Amino acid sequence: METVNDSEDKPKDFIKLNCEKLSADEISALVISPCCGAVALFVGTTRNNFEGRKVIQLEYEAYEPMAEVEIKKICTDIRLKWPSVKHIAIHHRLGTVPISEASVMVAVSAPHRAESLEAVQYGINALKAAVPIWKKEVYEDESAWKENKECFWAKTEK
Amino acid sequence: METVNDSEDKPKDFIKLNCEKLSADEISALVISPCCGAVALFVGTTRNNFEGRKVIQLEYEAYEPMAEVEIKKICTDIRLKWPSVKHIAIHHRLGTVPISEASVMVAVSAPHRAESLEAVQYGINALKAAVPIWKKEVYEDESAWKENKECFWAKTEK
Amino acid sequence: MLPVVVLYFARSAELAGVRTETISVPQRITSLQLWEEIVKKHSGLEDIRDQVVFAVRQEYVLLGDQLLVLHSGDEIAVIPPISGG
Amino acid sequence: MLPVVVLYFARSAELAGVRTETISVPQRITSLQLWEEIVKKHSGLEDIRDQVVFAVRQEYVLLGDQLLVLHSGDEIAVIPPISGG
Repeated sequence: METVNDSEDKPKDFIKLNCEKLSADEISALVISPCCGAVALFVGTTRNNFEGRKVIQLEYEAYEPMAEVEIKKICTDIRLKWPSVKHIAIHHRLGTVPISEASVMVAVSAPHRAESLEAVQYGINALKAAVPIWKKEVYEDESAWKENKECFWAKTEK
Repeated sequence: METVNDSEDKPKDFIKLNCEKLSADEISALVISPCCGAVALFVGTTRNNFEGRKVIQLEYEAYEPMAEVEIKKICTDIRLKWPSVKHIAIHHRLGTVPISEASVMVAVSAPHRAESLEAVQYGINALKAAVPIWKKEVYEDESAWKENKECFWAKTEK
Repeated sequence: MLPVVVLYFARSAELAGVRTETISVPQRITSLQLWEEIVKKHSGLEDIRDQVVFAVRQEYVLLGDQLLVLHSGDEIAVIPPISGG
Repeated sequence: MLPVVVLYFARSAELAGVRTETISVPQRITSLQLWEEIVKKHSGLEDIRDQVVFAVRQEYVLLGDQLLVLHSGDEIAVIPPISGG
């Protein structure tokens, strides 16, 4: 039986940055709403190679308080662009992330699927462009800090 | 340590239709690939109301063998449209689905996020247009078979 | 005349009062004639004439002049508007 | 002159050899002058001059002629190209 009143299910933003393994079930459960038929989720996972070089693991660090502020801005922007969006959750893992595990998850619930999918796409694009988080790829013999091509001030070809 | 060879991780389609509760963790794990950085997931959940009427629960039935054939066609179409897509998983729950639980999940992995998100959107749209599955909404006093507006032969305004 | 298996789903099952039955039909028949044969047995289905399609051997077929060439035991489903997802 | 806290991340932390330090700077200074003050202390940072921006009180500021009006204890971060996601 459903007891939640729609009007009580106020839109909420869930932001988390820490070293714990991310969970698709957990983030889906956070955003699911009885008045919404759609949840879209994007999961960014770590890849085992970069331009043919074998990646052993990834290490992430963040300017945590500012990263939370920037993610909060993304949530605000999503709500301006897709007013029907209900809940938004953006989780980013920090520290060491083994290959094939999730580094980031963005989940959005909405009454209809188009908004949820568009909002998730916007969310991950915006995160890559503006949230102060850094990834170091560790290869067998060395390591390298990466640059998102979306980074709004980067001038390289990456 | 990563031991999976890229070439061994052949593209696979995972199709499931049954009465079990769906799991975002399970379907994500099915499609994650060490050579892919992106997993997109769409979760369709049951809503507690339709045009202001309170929905108690949902009941789904399928023409199961044909539904599997049609879903397989969708997987084939996705691979034609987005050749970089790695794994595709489409799970649909049947029987009684309580409010706020997932009725359908579509998950796609790809090297980059745009393809994974576009493929998921195509997949859920195509499922709603062509896969022989039916939903009955059960209200407090009666029930009604629904019609997807995407259903390719339906002539109603729904 | 040969036997085919007709499957009914969702609203069509409710209106027909049956989910599976075997009927005898000509080997060559248009999909609209097949529908008329089925409605003779289950007049309640008349109501959803404009809303259904067939699946013949698991392939969609619209109601109309299309000639079906059937085989004994073929599976024909009456498919009301779908609502999966 | 007033004290501000400078934070270094990722490659900038490796080049500076430090993650946090307090430095003294004029209350009014352009972001480019601030960068030059920082490079005086950590010459290795010269290499990434074209790639970094600041975050002043957690707001992005490009290196250039923009005048910063600082307060004692303000947090200033040196932000190399980001790579989250």
